[in-house]
Amino acid sequence: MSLVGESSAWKIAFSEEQAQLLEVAAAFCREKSPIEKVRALMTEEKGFDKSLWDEIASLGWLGVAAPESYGGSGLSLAEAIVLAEPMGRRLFASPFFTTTLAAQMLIRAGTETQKKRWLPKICEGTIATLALHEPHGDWDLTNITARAEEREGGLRLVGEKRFVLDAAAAEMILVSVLHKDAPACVIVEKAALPKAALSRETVIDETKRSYRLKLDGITADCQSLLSAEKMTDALHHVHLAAILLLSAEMCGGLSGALDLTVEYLNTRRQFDRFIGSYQALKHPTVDMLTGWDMARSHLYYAASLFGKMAAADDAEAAVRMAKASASDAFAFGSDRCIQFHGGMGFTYECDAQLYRRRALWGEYMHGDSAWHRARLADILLK
Amino acid sequence: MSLVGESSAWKIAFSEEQAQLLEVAAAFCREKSPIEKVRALMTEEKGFDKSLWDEIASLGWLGVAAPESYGGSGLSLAEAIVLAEPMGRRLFASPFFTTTLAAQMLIRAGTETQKKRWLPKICEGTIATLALHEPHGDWDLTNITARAEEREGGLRLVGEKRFVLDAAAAEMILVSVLHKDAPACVIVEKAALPKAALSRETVIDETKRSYRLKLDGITADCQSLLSAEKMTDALHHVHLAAILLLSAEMCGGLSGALDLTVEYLNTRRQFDRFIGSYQALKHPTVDMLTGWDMARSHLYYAASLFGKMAAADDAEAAVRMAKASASDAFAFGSDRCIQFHGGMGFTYECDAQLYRRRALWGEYMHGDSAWHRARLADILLK
Amino acid sequence: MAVDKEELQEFQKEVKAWFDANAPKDPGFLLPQSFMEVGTDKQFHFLRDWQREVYEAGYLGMAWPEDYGGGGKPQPFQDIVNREMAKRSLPFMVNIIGLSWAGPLILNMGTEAQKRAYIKNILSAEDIWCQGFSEPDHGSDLANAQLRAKKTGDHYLLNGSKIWTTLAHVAKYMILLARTDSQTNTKYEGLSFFLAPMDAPGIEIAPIRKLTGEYGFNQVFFADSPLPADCLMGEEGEGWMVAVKTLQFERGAEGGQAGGTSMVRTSVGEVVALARTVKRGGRPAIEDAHIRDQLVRFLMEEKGMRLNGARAKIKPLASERPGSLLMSVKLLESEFQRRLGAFALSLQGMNAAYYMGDPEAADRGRWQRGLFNAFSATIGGGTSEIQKNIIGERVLGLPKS
Amino acid sequence: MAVDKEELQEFQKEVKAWFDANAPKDPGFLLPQSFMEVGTDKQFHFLRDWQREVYEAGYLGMAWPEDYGGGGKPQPFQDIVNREMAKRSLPFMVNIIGLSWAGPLILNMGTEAQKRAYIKNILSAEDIWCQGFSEPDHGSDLANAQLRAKKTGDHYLLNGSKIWTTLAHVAKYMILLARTDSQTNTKYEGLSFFLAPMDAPGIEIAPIRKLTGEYGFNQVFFADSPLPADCLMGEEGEGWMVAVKTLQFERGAEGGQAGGTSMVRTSVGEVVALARTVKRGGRPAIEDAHIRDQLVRFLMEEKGMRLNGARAKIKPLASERPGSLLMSVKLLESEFQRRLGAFALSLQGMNAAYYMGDPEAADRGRWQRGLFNAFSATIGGGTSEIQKNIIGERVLGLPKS
Repeated sequence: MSLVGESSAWKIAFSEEQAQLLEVAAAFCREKSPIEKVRALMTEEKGFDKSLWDEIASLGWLGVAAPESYGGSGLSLAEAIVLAEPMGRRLFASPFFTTTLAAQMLIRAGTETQKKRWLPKICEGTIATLALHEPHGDWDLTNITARAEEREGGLRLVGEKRFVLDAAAAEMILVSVLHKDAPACVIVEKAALPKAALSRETVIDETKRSYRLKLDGITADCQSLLSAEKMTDALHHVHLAAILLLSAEMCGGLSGALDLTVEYLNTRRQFDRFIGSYQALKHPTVDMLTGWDMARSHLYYAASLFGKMAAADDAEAAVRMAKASASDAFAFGSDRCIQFHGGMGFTYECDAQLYRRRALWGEYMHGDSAWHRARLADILLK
Repeated sequence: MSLVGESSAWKIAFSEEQAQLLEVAAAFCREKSPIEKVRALMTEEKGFDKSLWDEIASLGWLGVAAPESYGGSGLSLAEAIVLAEPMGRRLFASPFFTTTLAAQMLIRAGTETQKKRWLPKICEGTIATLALHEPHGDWDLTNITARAEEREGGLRLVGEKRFVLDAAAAEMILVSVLHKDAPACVIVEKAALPKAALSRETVIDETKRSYRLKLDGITADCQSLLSAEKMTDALHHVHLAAILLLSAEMCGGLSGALDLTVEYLNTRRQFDRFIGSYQALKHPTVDMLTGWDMARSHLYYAASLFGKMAAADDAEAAVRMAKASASDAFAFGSDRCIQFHGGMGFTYECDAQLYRRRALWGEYMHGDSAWHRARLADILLK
Repeated sequence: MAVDKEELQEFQKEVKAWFDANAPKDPGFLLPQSFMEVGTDKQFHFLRDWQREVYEAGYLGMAWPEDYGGGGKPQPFQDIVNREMAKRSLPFMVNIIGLSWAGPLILNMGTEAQKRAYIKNILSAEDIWCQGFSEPDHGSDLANAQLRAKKTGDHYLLNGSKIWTTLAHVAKYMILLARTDSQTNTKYEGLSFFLAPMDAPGIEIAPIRKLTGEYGFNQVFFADSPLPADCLMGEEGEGWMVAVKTLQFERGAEGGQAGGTSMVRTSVGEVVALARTVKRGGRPAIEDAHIRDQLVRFLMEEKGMRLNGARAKIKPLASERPGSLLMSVKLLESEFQRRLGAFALSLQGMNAAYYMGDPEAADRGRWQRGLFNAFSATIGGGTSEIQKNIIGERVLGLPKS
Repeated sequence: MAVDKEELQEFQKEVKAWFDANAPKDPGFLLPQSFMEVGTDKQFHFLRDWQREVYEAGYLGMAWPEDYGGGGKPQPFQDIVNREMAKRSLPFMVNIIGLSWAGPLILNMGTEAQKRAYIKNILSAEDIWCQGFSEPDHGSDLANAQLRAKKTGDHYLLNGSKIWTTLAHVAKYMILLARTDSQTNTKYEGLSFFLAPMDAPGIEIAPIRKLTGEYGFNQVFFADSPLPADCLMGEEGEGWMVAVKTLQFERGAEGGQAGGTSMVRTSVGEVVALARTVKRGGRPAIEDAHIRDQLVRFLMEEKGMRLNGARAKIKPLASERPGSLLMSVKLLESEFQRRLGAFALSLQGMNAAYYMGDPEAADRGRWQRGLFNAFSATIGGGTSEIQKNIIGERVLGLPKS
């Protein structure tokens, strides 16, 4: 019998541009980010390859979701997704995630001057990041305790930020603070950072570069504040954009973990049989596959809604579903990838752990699946 | 390495008497309740074999948990458990569950006169039952809306009861009501039931005989009220006793479903192999086994605590754990039992459905596992 | 054939209006949810009438050739009808084996005479079709069919038995896989495929009682039953290829179906509605945080399956691990329905213990029945376990188990 | 030997008092949770000192013969010590391979000379023992050992490699399974069992880095390494029987261990405590209904496993499906720990993304480490998948896969 959803009212929009970008990005990441390279970068302080970053910039990838008037391609975040997915699959290390998100924040809430100053630079490869998280660990980005106090005609920042990605390499950091008791965002340039303001964090995903940022002692002028009235909307937008990008990275990562698992199941023999012939391994691997399929369908649906109407409940629901779906599927898949590698899986040398760590990272940044489901319940079960 | 719990501070008490009773009951049920007999009784209105019931009575099984002074053996409900488990395994149909529970209610809250009148009879085979459930379906037995109103020196009952088991065969029914706004319990004798007060319910487990009871029109004298001040404690006791008995019945049932599954896996061939050699069937069958083991350990632990100190939190927690554990394990096991029988499993003729129905019955009587876990959270995570 | 977009939109309006006006009312008894559940005469007659009505309105077989009773229109018209029907949870098309499996097969490889003889009555539900594939001793192993068809003159003599034969008790024809040669190298050879009249002598139909207590499946016995040789479909001995083709239609891997659905799927929306009305512990079930979490999981899963279907149509997003999205439809959907059914029952608390026939059973007991009937999909048409083998081997390239 | 109940109670008091007074303080660094995790020198020295202290207090090997350094007391005394140690989540005994596997084996079938040579230093942790069973190409298939031991004069010459060798980097001896004859009918024949000194020439130890980034396992290479012939345990060619016996001790299926545990299990109580301190969305995690439900599930499971152990001792309640309770211990416990670890991490929300070494990681990152290290138990000593085969075949009598 046919169970295929003839009834589906949902459509996934996917353009020619996206298809081409996806193909290019897949090839780029496969070639430029082999696993040996990933491992080599892990041990380096900087954690990414500057020449590849320049290549990415020259390919225009940092501006896909920026308006043409600021040097971008005028496409949407849906196009950034087709780049993030292959990056995730090859564990490609770069400040793409943070720089793209910072640009989104500027586009949403930057003043005209700020946009003119920063966006074209970012499109050309200037690294930017965001400092949105705090010691309390709440995923709600509007739960802000850091402050910007007005002193001597300028701003004095107080507080501490966590999980500031790629901060050491960034030319500027967008820092969320309370200003006049309302959420605000300050542009802090690299030169304004006191020594020791940044300290590297030890995080579970060794391909990531994460820092804590002590704000005390940092000053900025009032022109570095982003537009106050747009802040709530912008924080919500950046939250959803981050979720969408993480979902893409995780879908890609799961695909990589699946490849690794299948390859091992097809080469390793035990008790005179390829271990892939054992249903105890084969069937959960099929579950990995169907989990990947489902997460990927959610992802591209969310991407196609996101471009159009990011504020609406529908888009928010789709994006949260994509995150919850990808993180559960990737958690399961990367866990089984270790288990099915047997003793090898227990070693640092085996790549399974790289995917497991990436899955944990993606799960715990910007809300895990239970947290998103609780938000979804509020939207869907009103 | 040794992972076995040398550290276990928990002990399971199990007496010689229990061991002997268990052996006798296992043999009795195996011989007297073969599956053909179970099926034959399902189609009969009465639903059980009176001569076997008399045999049970003469074996003293109806009085194991009743004091010797009222004709019982002076043992505890822990001894009734070793009877209920084999009954569950063979789907043995009888009013054992209700009659045992009714006796527990009388022992806890009956007046001396009531106990003297009814307990010896029950030990000798008089069938008794309880009417505790109401149309609202709440598992909390103190949520009572039926009423006993005082009229002309007597009581007039108002309301409706549901899931009154074996009511048609019972000589008396213990009906929970509100009396003077407090929980109370009235003994209603068979003769006092108006015609059409009882109507048979169609329930998912076809081996059970369940009735709705219209109270309107039933009268009783004031001496038929059980002791008011003991009522809250007695309802709680009966609730836990019911849970414990159901857990035993379900552990037994799961054992039966496991037997059936293993037998099929060892005889049925597909693609030239015994289907039990496929890990897709073998491994979940092992999960059935470990689920059974775990539920059974909870059961006998709960039984050994129950006898001693039924009011304490520890005993309550143990009993609720036994129910939650048994119903989840039996739900899983009986579901897989159907699935693994393939096309055969889909037929009425295959016994797998009998166990699935029994599992559903046990799950939804006196609280499902999620409900018990919520209660356990209140006890354990204070 | 080019299709005018405006014409399609106009047509969609017309279709909506027709179904708004003609959707069947509650018949006063529990209708089956799938073609495998048609157990009583009144259910059957109700459903047959409904199919005939839809056909006569011109909404079935719209893309089939006019010559044989079809509508001769482009497929998008039928797609619109199908979508509107599915949206409304209308009763399914009872002759779905004819509409979706036998019909497309006959149109695809039947003779002119066969097309003229069978197609129109498939659409009108005048002739109900059933399928004789499974046999008692090897339910999952179709190619191992042992029912013998022995050529004698211009007839084949049939001996053996088929099982799980949905609708056989009301069917006029059966698509039948039988063994014409048992001396072959592999089990795939020596099979032949027939369009068999069910009124042939020596055919006996024994209804099989389902675990729900109802009927709907049958075992069919053949004792020296003669079939005219022109009932053969394709060449003698090449029945396996025809069967595989039929399975393609059955699984939706190949198009050409007349339209309509084979089942009314339970949607999570219905379960959400149930959760709003039933109470657990005195409070509406939907207020329970744990239940809300589970409802969201089901909503995500349901949406994910629909989106899988949408993604399957976008080549650049379906080219990796090809086949995966289509091959997993049956596995995912059937297991989803099984779990959803169990969950829906759990919402009802104590009253979940009622059964069909009791006035207190929620929705006439459809949830209890649904829980049991869900196994027809996780077992029938290749068990979930076998589906996983197939996907693991064909999509992921894992070795045979 | 009859044991006086009062004496035991008196002894228990004394033991409690001793451990109250002597339990090691927080060393200021993260201790390993099992003997498979000993990665640094400071961890090793801390643990070795602790074992020596317990031994010198008379609380280890209490039931082993006095002649070889044991306490010569009845087993119940040691049981009391074990219980008190487990209750307190004290550090485990680092020489557990000696205490629980090699030691009992030597006492059971060793020569008088072997007993005199090895037992006391096992107890005092003077001589650390390791085990050479697994080999690189067949981790799950122990009997397929290919490491060659060739008799030459009064020596055996060893060539080959062992892997996953816990503690090899600090061990003085290895219990070793090697092949003395490769021309046998079955793989079970031709194996021999040795008590091998790790300082023999030609032995090289390569540490294996674990997925946590730490060390603790090794690969051990043998290149023409000579072993004196009296290192042989049992008869030449009958090593498989000795290995099976060792596995009995390892799996606790046979008693005689010196005491102490091999790991500090994470208890659900610790996770409940964590749930009280960490917040999700601004509220203590323990207030979340969904988290409460999961905590109760874990508490039930933990209790169930302990109760399985209690029930296993009651014959009438363990005679059906015999072996089931004992054979499933490793499977249940290891999978439980794996799931519990993942759940504990999830309670920490965003901060779960920190790792060992970061000052913000809860409890120095023990939860992150625990999540990864849990695989040593679901993989090592026979994967969970293999455990299920074994249980299915031996307990349920299902056919081989």
